[in-house]
Amino acid sequence: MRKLEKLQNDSKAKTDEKVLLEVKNLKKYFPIKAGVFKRTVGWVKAVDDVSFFIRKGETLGLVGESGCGKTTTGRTILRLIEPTAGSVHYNGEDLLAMSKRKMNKYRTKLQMIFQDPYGSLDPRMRVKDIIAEGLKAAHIGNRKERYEMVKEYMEKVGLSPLYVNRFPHEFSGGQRQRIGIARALIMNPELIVCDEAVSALDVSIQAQILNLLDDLQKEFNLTYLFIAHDLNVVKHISDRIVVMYLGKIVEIASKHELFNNPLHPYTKALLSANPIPDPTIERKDRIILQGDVPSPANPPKGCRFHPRCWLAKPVCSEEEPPLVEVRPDHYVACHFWEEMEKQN
Amino acid sequence: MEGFVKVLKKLMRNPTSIAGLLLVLLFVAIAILAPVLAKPPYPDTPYQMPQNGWSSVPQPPSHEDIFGTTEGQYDIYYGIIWGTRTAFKLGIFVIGLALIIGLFVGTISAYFGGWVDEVLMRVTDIFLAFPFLVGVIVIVTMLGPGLNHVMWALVIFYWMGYARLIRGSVLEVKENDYVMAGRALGTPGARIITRHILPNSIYPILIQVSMDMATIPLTAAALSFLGLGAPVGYADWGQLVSFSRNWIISSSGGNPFAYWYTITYPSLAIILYAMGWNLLGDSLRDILDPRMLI
Amino acid sequence: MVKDVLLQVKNLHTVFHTEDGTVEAIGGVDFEVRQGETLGIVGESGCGKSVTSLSIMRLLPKGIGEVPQGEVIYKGKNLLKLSEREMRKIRGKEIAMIFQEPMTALNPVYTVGEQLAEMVELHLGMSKKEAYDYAIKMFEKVGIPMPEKRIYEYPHELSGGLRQRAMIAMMMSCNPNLLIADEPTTALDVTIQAQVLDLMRELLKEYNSSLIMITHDLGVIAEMADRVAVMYAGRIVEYADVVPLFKKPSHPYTVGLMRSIPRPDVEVDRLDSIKGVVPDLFHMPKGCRFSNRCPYAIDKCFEEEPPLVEVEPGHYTRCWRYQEMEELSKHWESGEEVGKTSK
Amino acid sequence: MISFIIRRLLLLPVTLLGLTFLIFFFTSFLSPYQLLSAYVQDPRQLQGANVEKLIEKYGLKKNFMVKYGNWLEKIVRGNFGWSLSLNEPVIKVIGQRFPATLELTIYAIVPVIWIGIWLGVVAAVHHNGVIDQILRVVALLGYSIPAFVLGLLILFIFYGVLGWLPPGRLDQWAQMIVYSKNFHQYTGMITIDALLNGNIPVFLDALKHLIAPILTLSYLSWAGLLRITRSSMLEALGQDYIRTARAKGLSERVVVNKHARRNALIPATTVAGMMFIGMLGGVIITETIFNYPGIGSFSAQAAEQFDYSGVLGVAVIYGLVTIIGNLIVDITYALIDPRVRLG
Repeated sequence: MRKLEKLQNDSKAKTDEKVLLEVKNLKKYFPIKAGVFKRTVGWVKAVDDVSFFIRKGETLGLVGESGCGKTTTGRTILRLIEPTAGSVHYNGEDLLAMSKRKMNKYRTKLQMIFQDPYGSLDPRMRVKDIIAEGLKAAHIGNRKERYEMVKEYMEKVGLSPLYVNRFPHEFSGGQRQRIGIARALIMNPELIVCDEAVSALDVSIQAQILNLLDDLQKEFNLTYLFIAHDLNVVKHISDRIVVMYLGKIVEIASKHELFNNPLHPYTKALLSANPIPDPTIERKDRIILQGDVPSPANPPKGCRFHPRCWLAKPVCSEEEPPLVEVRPDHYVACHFWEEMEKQN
Repeated sequence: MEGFVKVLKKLMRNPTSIAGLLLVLLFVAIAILAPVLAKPPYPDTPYQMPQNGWSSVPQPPSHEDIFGTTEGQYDIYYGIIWGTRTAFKLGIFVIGLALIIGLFVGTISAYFGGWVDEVLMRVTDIFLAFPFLVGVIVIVTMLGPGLNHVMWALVIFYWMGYARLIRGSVLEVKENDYVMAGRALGTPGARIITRHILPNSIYPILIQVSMDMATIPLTAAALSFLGLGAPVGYADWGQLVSFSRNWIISSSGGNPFAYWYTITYPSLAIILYAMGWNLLGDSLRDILDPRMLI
Repeated sequence: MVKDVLLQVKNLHTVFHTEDGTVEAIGGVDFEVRQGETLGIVGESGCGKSVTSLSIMRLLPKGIGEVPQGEVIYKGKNLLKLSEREMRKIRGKEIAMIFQEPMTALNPVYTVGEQLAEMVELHLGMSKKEAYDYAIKMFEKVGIPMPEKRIYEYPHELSGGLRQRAMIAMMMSCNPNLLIADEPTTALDVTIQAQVLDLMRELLKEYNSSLIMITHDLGVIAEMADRVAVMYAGRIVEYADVVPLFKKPSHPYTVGLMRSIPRPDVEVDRLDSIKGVVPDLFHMPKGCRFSNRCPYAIDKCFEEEPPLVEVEPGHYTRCWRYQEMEELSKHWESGEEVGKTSK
Repeated sequence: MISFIIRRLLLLPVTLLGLTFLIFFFTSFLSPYQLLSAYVQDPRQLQGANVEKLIEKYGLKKNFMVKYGNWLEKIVRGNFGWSLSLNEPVIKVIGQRFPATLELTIYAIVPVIWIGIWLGVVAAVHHNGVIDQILRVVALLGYSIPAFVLGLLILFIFYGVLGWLPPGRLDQWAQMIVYSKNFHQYTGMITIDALLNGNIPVFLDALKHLIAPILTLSYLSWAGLLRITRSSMLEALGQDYIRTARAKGLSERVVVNKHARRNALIPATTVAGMMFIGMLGGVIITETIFNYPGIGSFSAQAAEQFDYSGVLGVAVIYGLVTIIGNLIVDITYALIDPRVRLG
């Protein structure tokens, strides 16, 4: 129990830290082309008016099910996909308004770790070239210096520097993910976007990587945006959690607040659907949602969750609930969050 | 490099691929050693087949002409040896140029997409609208026959296959996360193409090149056979076969096998040469299954 | 009340003939499935859990996978000794199977209704018309909305959740005694997973069928299984009823597995991880297959492979030090390979 | 789907225009005198003082676009110029010879589709077995023997040695009948016309003359189709849905012939269509060897004799047939693949 208190104190301390990255009204619409002339007949609103911020040194978890726009959000922030609208302020400067040239300078500060440990490493490049790719692009150091740095950072992520000349296929999934981490870390970044960084790994390896990310955060004072679909992993690593549904943010809160007092019905359903590895716990209160997630090309009017929501009232199908701060640092987008609180 | 060693090792396991490799190496050796194997009587014009007399009737193999002679007394052995060089010359020139054009068009089309892709692919479609041989015939007719014209004509109507192949494989490679990772690290577009995309699309091209090393000389030979390719007397397999045409169907009712050597030797050379490359390409296709490469 | 044993697997071995030589994918697997019960098989990728199920169904890739030894006793018959024709009568009708990826497991060029109908035509001798009517009924049963329309759709027109429902409808259509589900919810989102697991539980109860649930997810195992077999590198390392397994795991691998997953109900500062990686099939350790990753390994572990012994009634484990495990498991040295964490 | 077809149809004129432009572009190497025969259909106009006037009229000394425009206008009206090699209007030559070529290619492609696909399925089912290896070598041989060598060998054996299969399209006596007034030419394809006229001997004679060219023309194609079918069949057989089909208890015959073949046929159909189009080009060699009076032997002859108008005309016809053929292939593909059809 003492441990728990300590943790809560930790996250409190972090609330005083300054905001490192602020995302405002971010939108990314993908056109749907059809017809004889391939004209745009509609839009897939993958990310639809999303706003949140990340404090320096914290880990912000971003959860949601497939197609909710969490990966697109991560990629848009780094301008790997050009956004439709919105702004991303990093240390006060809008990344989305920058010229590509200037953005490339900022890229060293903002790095990314990818999901697929097989697809994200070029199979025809040696480990040393993979890890040094960013240094080379940013014209940091000469060949010899870069080589030394690569070896140093391989050691930092728990890989033997003897492997510098190997190819990715000679490594296991966990080791490949370490290569991906070294590639990001060597740029000396402030913020790392971890896009499903452990979901492709076996559970025993997943723990190794999560611990490594944790250690590196402490050592280098890193800030993480941790995107994942696995609630348990997100809960373990994050300080605060953002929940997305169908391109929208439905709730933001610190992890304890979110797990103990979810104020959005979707969050609650998500938590209750999450299987607990303990056969003695009977889940009598399990909420099983009806139906599928609607298509982001044609989202429901009003609150996007209303067709599957057990609390839905007529107003939900007409009016879109705004994301409001209902408690300090707890944001929710639901008309009936008070009712939810009573249920909890 | 290590990848190539692995491919080579796998090639050595299968008897058919060993056969292919050996055949190709045999022809490479013949091409290189041509001046030794068949010493040209006039060193300035080695591709001109020497004529031993002027009789129109082919002569059977003898001590002097070990494969016999064609009509007009061209030495078949000499023609086959130097014809190997012709075949390689054609293959390397045509495939090399077609590949360069194809790489250029295919990569640009796939990498930039949008209207660039649309326009380039429509142009490709137009070139593809000709059966290959017809396109070549049009050009050869307009420019006049000759090996050089044939080569250019082949290039003009051969690059589209490569362009489409490369476009397809670049599109596939482009989807990989390592390309996105390269962009996240700030790697410039040109370097992403040369470092990430092209090296990873190389294997399907390799297979195609191997197959085409068989196809191109065969097509050129076909044109020679039609009288549209190499000039009379030029060492070329297709021409040797066409010389036999009037002698294997004995109109005079004589022994149909009398002139067997006129068709047998040149045909064998063509078939074995094509077989070698095809076996090699086919084995490469089996080995280089993209799913097994990662 | 002890229920009848429906399926008994004895000393099952499976080998694969690969380009680089022959390897043993599973060696000496034993377990049993009782009528109406769920057996969970849990393990990481490459542990042989899917190979086990394919071996039971005799669906190993021809010429590559082979079962040189072992018995699969189903209702008194050894399935491995049946002729192909007899085995076909078992597949689908008596023992059905659900796969991980419902998109690729359904044929893209036939409608989902057709794929269900051809099965009941075969096993239940229905006419085409009856089979399609039956397909509508089954679709309704698994909660697919508008079944009379859906049966005429192709797999790619359905969402992931509906595809898996269609798959379940198909595989339950002949009322099988045993269903083998190979990671049936891994490709699905967590809310859809809850729906599908719920559905499976209901159907199993209704049909009194048994289930072999193959998964890597301990949470799913805890929810679904009555009995659990933990597999590691081609061996069953622990085999017990679900509650004792979670409460008193007696194999270091099971202990490590449970400690390395983040849990929603327990808060830890740092996860315990299992050091190293699963050895590949060509380079198995000589003794216990877990010895090179085990924090408690002693000399004997590297020399000799432990047998599967009964620790308590119905609880089996494959470890030399099982008697000390309760004490040992209080301390876990994950000792990650290299790097600063171990400095 | 419909918009896909409309899109392709709208692109058709663009492609056709590009095609004619490309063909005409190559005439830039010709002098106005050489080019003139492509504009006029009457040989008398090509003599004497007329020539300069005509060159002026068609702008043959002016810029490229003027020449091209005038030529295109003639082409659209069906005037393809005067063939110097056959001394007939090009359009008339094509009209006479195109049915002959069509007859040959249709006879060649039909058995190819049956044999090629069947053998491909057989090879895939016996993957790496003896049959597969034999078929592989035979197919490779097909790829390696150029048509002109194979044609000559067939001619040598079946005509030179055995005297069975003569070159040409008909024997002398049959020609007399076919070109007599009593014989009504419905289609220009002699086998069909002979049947329609009830003249069996002529039918048999035409068939006899077709056998050798068919063999030459189709060998390469069925080798190619065999390979495509084999590889797409192998790919289909490796898919998850095949495992599902087996798990349903379906017999191997149904698994192969229903579930795998339907998927494999989608690419095979496209390839078969393209082969048919490719054959129209392949006939150049075959027809020349067997002295078969079709459009292929005409193009070779025209090229050899610098019959510019003839070559231009043939190129336009070939391009037209290819483009329309490709369109049909694409639409067929979209129709048989449900993923495209509904996408």
